[in-house]
Amino acid sequence: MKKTVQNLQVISHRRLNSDHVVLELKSDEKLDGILPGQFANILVDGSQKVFLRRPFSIYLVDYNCNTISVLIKAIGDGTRILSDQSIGNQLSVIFPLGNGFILPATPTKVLLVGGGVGIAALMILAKMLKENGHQVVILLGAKRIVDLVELEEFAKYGTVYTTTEDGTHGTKGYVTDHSLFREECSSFGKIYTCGPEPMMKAVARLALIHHVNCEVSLENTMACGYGVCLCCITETIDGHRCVCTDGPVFDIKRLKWQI
Amino acid sequence: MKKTVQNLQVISHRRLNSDHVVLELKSDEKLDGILPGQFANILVDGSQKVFLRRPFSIYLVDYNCNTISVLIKAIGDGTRILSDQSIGNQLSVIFPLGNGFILPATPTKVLLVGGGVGIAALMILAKMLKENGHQVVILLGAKRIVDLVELEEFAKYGTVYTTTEDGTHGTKGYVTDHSLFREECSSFGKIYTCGPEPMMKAVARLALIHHVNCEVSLENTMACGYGVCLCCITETIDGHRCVCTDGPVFDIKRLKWQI
Amino acid sequence: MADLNIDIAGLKLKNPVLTASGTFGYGTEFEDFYDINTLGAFVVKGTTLHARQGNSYPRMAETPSGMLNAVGLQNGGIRYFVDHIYPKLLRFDTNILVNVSGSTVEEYIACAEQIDDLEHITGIELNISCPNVKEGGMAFGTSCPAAEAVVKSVRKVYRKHMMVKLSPNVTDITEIARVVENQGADSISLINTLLAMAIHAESRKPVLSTVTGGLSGPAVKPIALRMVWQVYNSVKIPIVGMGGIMNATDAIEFFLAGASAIQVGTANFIDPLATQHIISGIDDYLERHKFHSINEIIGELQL
Amino acid sequence: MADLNIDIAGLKLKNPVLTASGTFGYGTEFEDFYDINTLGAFVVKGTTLHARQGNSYPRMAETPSGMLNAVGLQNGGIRYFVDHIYPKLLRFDTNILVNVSGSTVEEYIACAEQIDDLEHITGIELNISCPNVKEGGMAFGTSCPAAEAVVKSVRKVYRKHMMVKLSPNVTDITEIARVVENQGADSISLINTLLAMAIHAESRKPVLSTVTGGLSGPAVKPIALRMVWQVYNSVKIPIVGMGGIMNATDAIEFFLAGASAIQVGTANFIDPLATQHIISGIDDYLERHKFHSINEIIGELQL
Ligand SMILES: Cc1cc2nc3c(=O)[nH]c(=O)nc-3n(C[C@H](O)[C@H](O)[C@H](O)COP(=O)(O)OP(=O)(O)OC[C@H]3O[C@@H](n4cnc5c(N)ncnc54)[C@H](O)[C@@H]3O)c2cc1C
Ligand SMILES: Cc1cc2nc3c(=O)[nH]c(=O)nc-3n(C[C@H](O)[C@H](O)[C@H](O)COP(=O)(O)OP(=O)(O)OC[C@H]3O[C@@H](n4cnc5c(N)ncnc54)[C@H](O)[C@@H]3O)c2cc1C
Ligand SMILES: Cc1cc2nc3c(=O)[nH]c(=O)nc-3n(C[C@H](O)[C@H](O)[C@H](O)COP(=O)(O)O)c2cc1C
Ligand SMILES: Cc1cc2nc3c(=O)[nH]c(=O)nc-3n(C[C@H](O)[C@H](O)[C@H](O)COP(=O)(O)O)c2cc1C
Ligand code: FES
Ligand code: FES
Repeated sequence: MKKTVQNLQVISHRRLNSDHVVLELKSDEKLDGILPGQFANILVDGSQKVFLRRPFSIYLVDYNCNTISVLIKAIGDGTRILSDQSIGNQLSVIFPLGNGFILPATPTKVLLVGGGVGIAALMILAKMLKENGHQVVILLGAKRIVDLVELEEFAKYGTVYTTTEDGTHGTKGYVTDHSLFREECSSFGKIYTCGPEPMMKAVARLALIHHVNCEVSLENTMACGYGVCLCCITETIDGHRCVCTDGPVFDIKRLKWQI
Repeated sequence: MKKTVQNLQVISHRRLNSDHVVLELKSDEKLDGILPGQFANILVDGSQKVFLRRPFSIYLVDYNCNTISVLIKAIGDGTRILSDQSIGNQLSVIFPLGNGFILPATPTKVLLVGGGVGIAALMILAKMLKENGHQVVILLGAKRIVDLVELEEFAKYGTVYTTTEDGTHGTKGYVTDHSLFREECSSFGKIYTCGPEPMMKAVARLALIHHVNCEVSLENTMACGYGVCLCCITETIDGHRCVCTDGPVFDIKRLKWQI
Repeated sequence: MADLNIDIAGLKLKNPVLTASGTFGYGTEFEDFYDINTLGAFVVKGTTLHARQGNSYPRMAETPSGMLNAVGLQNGGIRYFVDHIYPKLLRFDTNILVNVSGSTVEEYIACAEQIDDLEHITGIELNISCPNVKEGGMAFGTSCPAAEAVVKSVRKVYRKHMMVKLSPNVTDITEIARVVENQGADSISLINTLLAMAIHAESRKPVLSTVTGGLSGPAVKPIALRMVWQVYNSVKIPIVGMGGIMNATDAIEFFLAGASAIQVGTANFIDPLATQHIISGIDDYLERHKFHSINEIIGELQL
Repeated sequence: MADLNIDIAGLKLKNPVLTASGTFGYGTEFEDFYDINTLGAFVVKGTTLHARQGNSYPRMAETPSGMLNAVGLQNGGIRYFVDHIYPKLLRFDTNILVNVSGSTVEEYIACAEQIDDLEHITGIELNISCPNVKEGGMAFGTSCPAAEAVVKSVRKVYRKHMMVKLSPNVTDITEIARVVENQGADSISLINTLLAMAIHAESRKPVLSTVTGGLSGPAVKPIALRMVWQVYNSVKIPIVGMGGIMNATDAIEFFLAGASAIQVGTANFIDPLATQHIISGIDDYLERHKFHSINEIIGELQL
């Protein structure tokens, strides 16, 4: 789909816990072809403290209702104001932005590793992978059980495993401490990961060791979101590349990560 | 009452017409001794377009409930946002500010002339004049009938006359075209006026001609509202004086108006 | 519909709305959003003789009603521009200016010479005001002799419209403006960003990798307006104003202060359609106030 | 409770929070709101040798995240201050600085001489940076020889703490800072307001009677921070930072950039209690980060 600026209407507001909400935003126009991993840049209108738009992964798309959903974790002024939107409000949204994950060409067993709010980029991916006949395994990590959200939704699209740092759900430890990596890492045709950078680097390291293809979805501070300000660069083997247009999804082999 | 900064809660929101509302704001503390003509400086929190507070006359005070009311006409960003406040919201308010009108020492027949949103400063004045045994005549002017608000409320405290520029209510013309000025101007012991500057100047001219004492309540662009920025000056016979502390009420004899 | 045509020292624009360098890529990025031929002109990203990687991440900080950037002129160099970008610009039917920067006068000259050969490029915007590079850049725009040297030299090799973009980081902008005028600039654009800084209190680190960066957005508008007005009262060549323009009202303020045209920068990030709203808003204003042409309000501040 | 005491070249403050001249009247206006003895110091309004009416109305314009003022040093003159204001200040138990301005070096000297005799005034803040007066004012702060002349002369007659307040309207603030240091200033405060302008598009008139005015508030914070950091790296005398400080986080940023104390200006208008929240917020920050004293974070920006 071509990128557009639209006023989308908040048509549902689902609070997952004290700081996570899912907003469903409706367009007046027909949506088509949004790729998993693409994002939306949302204007926090009229707030004194928030000048620039805020980027969010597209969490789900409903082509029948022409809606996109975003999962928002409130961490600062912008995300807090967006989390408090009422149904009926209009939000100015630029979407879809970025490149998106690449799906395997043939039926494949794939692993999705999400941490924190990075799971937002993985839901639509899990759904599309399943729809395309791939075998999906999902590993979600969090600090504590309360930070694990949407497990049931993920379970619709694959087998879900979890880790928590305090052991209150699933395996105790980081995602990379999970037995999946020790016991069946090489059995995956591809690993997709999104979450805090240290987590993604740890996953990328294991993927490299086990010779598994791996794509990561990066975060970055963005001014425009569509490739004109050159503020959101990351170091790649081809030099500085914009996360908003060349990414947010990168094959780990392109990144100059010290891993 | 000493000036304070308080978070007041919106406890009632009364819409008078498309662009006028009366907000009633409740304090947790006991209110005392607010003078008619004093004002409140209200913070429009978090809006990108409104940086400074906005001043509003104190419209009414309820010492039993510890509330003050303000009558707001939406003309720009600040007044629009304040007009849209919901019940329960907190507003940061500095009050009471300014000097206030001086009430006659002995029972007197007085004339209050209000135009536009200037009527806001006159309600509490009318009430206190009546409570102090004065005979109150109120003349309110507007462009059209829809701009005349709160006539019944004013009628509680005195005889109400009106003028409209298009003749849709009361006498056709400006307030100074009303027969009160031709026929009984000298019968008033004092005239109080608040409204657009041209109106106040016309009223002041007639007051001077008929040798009637006259106080006017001025508007001005204000940064602080309590005498420290020196932005809100008006020319007086004593030089530049701050409208927020030396005023907003001035005896017309102190002003250097060309009338 | 009022007449929005404007002639800037021979540069004929269908309307006075341009986009600012570094905020509009090469124009192509906006094609999904609107037909960019509707613009009076657009200014492509800062171009240098040699390819530049730009500064390290982070390059951006949000500030009250504004932002800092420290991009540092990331670009492929003039050869890359000529070979790979220019061909893509041929399809546009509006004025295109190339923003040119350099670390030495020689680099400016070499770059301008190559642009002089490009038929479809209507002019250059000589950037003597970039605060985000270690050498050259802003230094050329904050000293009269340096500004004189670079403008004079480029004038010798560049024959089409030469707009010179001034730095606001100076004691007296009129001094530099006069130097630039005397050395043959066709027009002056201002302001570039203000040198500024952001600190992250919790981590006790600067937000930008370069410590300081350039401030843009509505926060700087009052400073930009003042400078446009000062320069308007000091030189005869036309002025292109910018700095915090978000909407048509802002644009009108710049025209009244003396700008013959305006550039829209940071606003593109907030609203990719900003220029389109500004163009129609200017028209509305002129009609509402019964002006026939944009020319009737330029410099018409009522004192 | 962390140790907030700070010694600014002999000026001992119970905490590093001051109020900025022109935004705090003579202190007395704040007594309804809080006990102003809680402040490290306060700076009274700009005082001149002769009484000044200030500029005509309108003197104020709201701008994005800021405001313009064109007060123009309205004050009763130094004699009026000595006779009528000073006696009222005797009851305060905190440091009081008088902000001094002049149109000529002689005026500065005459004014400073009279303040030197006032026991209860701890120091002066020499304002060589007011953009809102026709003569003198900012001119002294935007040229090195002029700054040198005024600071040198006042130093000869004024024996207590002499803080010199710099103008941000310069190409290189470190140049002026070094001159001021060399001429015997005890400390440097910055920034004063940035020369700026607002236009009312509908009426096509300038908003201010003086056309231009001084920009203050959060909009200027990134510029102020940058200048404090530059000056910190150029002089040895202590720096008092200001410009858009609204809360404790902003204040911390200035300390990290190199300010030994800060002044709160425009924030007083938005929240008369701003200084109180800032003092307690600084304490919270220090405790949270396990610092014992404010001295541990001054200039401690981690590069
Ligand atoms: C491509 C992309 C997709 C994203 N998808 C989602 C999503 O689906 N759901 C979601 O909740 N969030 C997502 N984010 C992150 C989200 O954009 C930020 O949380 C948001 O911009 C913060 O805005 P704020 O005003 O609330 O916080 P601010 O007040 O701007 O910042 C609060 C604190 O967080 C830090 N911070 C701000 N942005 C980031 C960042 N991007 N990375 C690390 N630290 C940061 C700041 O330095 C500050 O300390 C995504 C970001 C990107 C770039
Ligand atoms: C002492 C005092 C008492 C007041 N009492 C009341 C009251 O009881 N009820 C009420 O509704 N309003 C009152 N006002 C006026 C009110 O403060 C302004 O309407 C308000 O500040 C406008 O804010 P805004 O953000 O909505 O408009 P802005 O966006 O600031 O301005 C909108 C337009 O109105 C113009 N404007 C702004 N303020 C004024 C002004 N003070 N005078 C003339 N033009 C102005 C601007 O130039 C602009 O063109 C009072 C003002 C003062 C000084
Ligand atoms: C991200 C970014 C990149 C910029 N790059 C350039 C550049 O390459 N060359 C240049 O002359 N100006 C550059 N500028 C400055 C703008 O062109 C403009 O002068 C400035 O941002 C002020 O206008 P604004 O407030 O409308 O953005 C850049 C500005 C931003 C925000
Ligand atoms: C209304 C107003 C009046 C001012 N008057 C003076 C003054 O008399 N002397 C002076 O040195 N600075 C004066 N200033 C400048 C402030 O002291 C301060 O340097 C500036 O406002 C920046 O700080 P802020 O952003 O916190 O306000 C004034 C500022 C304002 C807003
Ligand atoms: S955010 Fe502007 S280029 Fe990526
Ligand atoms: S508004 Fe500040 S002195 Fe009146």
